[in-house]
Amino acid sequence: MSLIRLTIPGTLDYRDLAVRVVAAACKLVAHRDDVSEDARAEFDMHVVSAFGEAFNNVAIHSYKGRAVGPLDIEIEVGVGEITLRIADHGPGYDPLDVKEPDLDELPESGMGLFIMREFMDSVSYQAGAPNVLSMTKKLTEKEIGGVA
Amino acid sequence: MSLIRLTIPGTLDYRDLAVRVVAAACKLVAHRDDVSEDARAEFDMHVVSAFGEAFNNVAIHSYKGRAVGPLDIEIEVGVGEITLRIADHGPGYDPLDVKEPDLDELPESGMGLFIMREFMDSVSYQAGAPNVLSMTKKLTEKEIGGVA
Amino acid sequence: MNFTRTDEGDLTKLEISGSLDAISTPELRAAIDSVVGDQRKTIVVDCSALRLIDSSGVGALVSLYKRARAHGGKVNVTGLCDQPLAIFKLLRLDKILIG
Amino acid sequence: MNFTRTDEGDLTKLEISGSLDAISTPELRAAIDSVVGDQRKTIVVDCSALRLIDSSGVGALVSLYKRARAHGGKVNVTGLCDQPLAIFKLLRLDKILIG
Ligand SMILES: Nc1ncnc2c1ncn2[C@@H]1O[C@H](COP(=O)(O)OP(=O)(O)O)[C@@H](O)[C@H]1O
Ligand SMILES: Nc1ncnc2c1ncn2[C@@H]1O[C@H](COP(=O)(O)OP(=O)(O)O)[C@@H](O)[C@H]1O
Repeated sequence: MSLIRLTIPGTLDYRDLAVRVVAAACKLVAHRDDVSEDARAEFDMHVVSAFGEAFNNVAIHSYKGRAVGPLDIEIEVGVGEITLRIADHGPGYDPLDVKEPDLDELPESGMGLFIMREFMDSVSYQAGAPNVLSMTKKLTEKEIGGVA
Repeated sequence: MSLIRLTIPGTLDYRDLAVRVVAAACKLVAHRDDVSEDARAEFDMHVVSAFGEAFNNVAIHSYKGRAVGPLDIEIEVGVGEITLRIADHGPGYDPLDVKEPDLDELPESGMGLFIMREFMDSVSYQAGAPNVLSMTKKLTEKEIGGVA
Repeated sequence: MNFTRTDEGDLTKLEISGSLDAISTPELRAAIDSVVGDQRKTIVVDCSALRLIDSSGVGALVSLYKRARAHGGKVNVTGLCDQPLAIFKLLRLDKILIG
Repeated sequence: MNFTRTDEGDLTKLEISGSLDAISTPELRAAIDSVVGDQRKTIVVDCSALRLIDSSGVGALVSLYKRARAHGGKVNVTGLCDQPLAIFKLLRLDKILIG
């Protein structure tokens, strides 16, 4: 397993750079013979989407109304698996306080955590100094079209 | 000025990821009205080229015949200026021992340092633990076509 | 992200390309406000060149849909593929916004 | 990096696309070895889709040039633009390899 660490200012200006790193890291997740190109493409798409939402939350919520702090990203590139840890130095929050979006009501916000949870295998958040959001996803063939 | 830090294993597998970070960092160098699109494109091209050579040297020379160590990249994104610091934990070397390539002889190697020095405004190397290669370049209009 | 707006009779076409995310969505919001302000009747959002979208981009398109509908306008999102299509399906917007 | 080799009579065309760098050059080296081994007389290296090159990629092309010339072959690099062209000019290879 290999480790990638990226530290950037926690502002949206650095979103594109960070997303590119995550996309490149996905490509480094070791191939397995039994995984199709479609499954890989879906894996990349899900990880990049989830990461984008996590990045937004740090830039928009963690450092809202205070000095912008750093955003630390740790990526574990494993065999058929990726883990992202996103750390910020904001006040932290309790994700359990956040209501699931009611999709029938066509919400215009509050979909970020939902996207992360749906697209990754596991998402956890540990408030502290720093706050750390961890997300993991396995690259498996069942990804295709969401068929289990 | 803003700081980007990236740590990756010092192997060629991570070259593409690192080059993408540097290319994205170039885009973050603040615009100035008096700098044309052409000058920006040439700036990006020079910085990315020089960085690629620096990366190669760590992956190929610093960790040759020993366990692969980390490669630490620090990028200072300034106003009209970028600074790259590339640190490795290899044995180090003395760049003064390296002869300039004789281009008339059509060399097949030994062009890396030459490219870095030609494309950046300044390049320096400090052997130590870690060894640090520093390179700086200003984004100025005179870049166009190399006319001073 | 880039977008172009083209008006032809009752029809307004909004073509969006690139990445519609937290950093680029504010630019599109202004265009959406003016489409809504103009009370356009038929709005087609062409996303065939849209590469990536995030929840803030989705929010802007849902806002367009709701506000246009409030004065009798129709919004139709076309050309979605890859990541943007996956996001629309996940949020069950494909049935509502894709005509 | 991707490449294709096409032979037509005395002419061998090598089309290279993407990034020719320390990680991809070894793949091209094998193709270069076989072009040289086949003693091809006229070799055109089409770089119009080459986006980036580094000194290791340049080294491979110079090696092709020297070895082909050693048995009377000619090498012509065409279509260079942007970064690869800048590197060729810096290393003064434009005058030698661009025919
Ligand atoms: N990093 C964070 N710091 C503080 N609060 C957060 C953070 N991330 C999320 N939240 C809270 O959780 C809510 C839901 O987040 P999310 O599902 O991503 O949607 P949105 O950001 O659109 O509201 C946010 O509105 C915010 O109140
Ligand atoms: N990081 C490094 N560690 C040890 N030696 C190095 C390093 N970088 C460069 N060198 C030495 O300097 C020489 C010239 O490097 P360079 O100009 O980049 O061309 P090349 O790598 O093709 O030889 C190398 O051959 C090597 O001997």
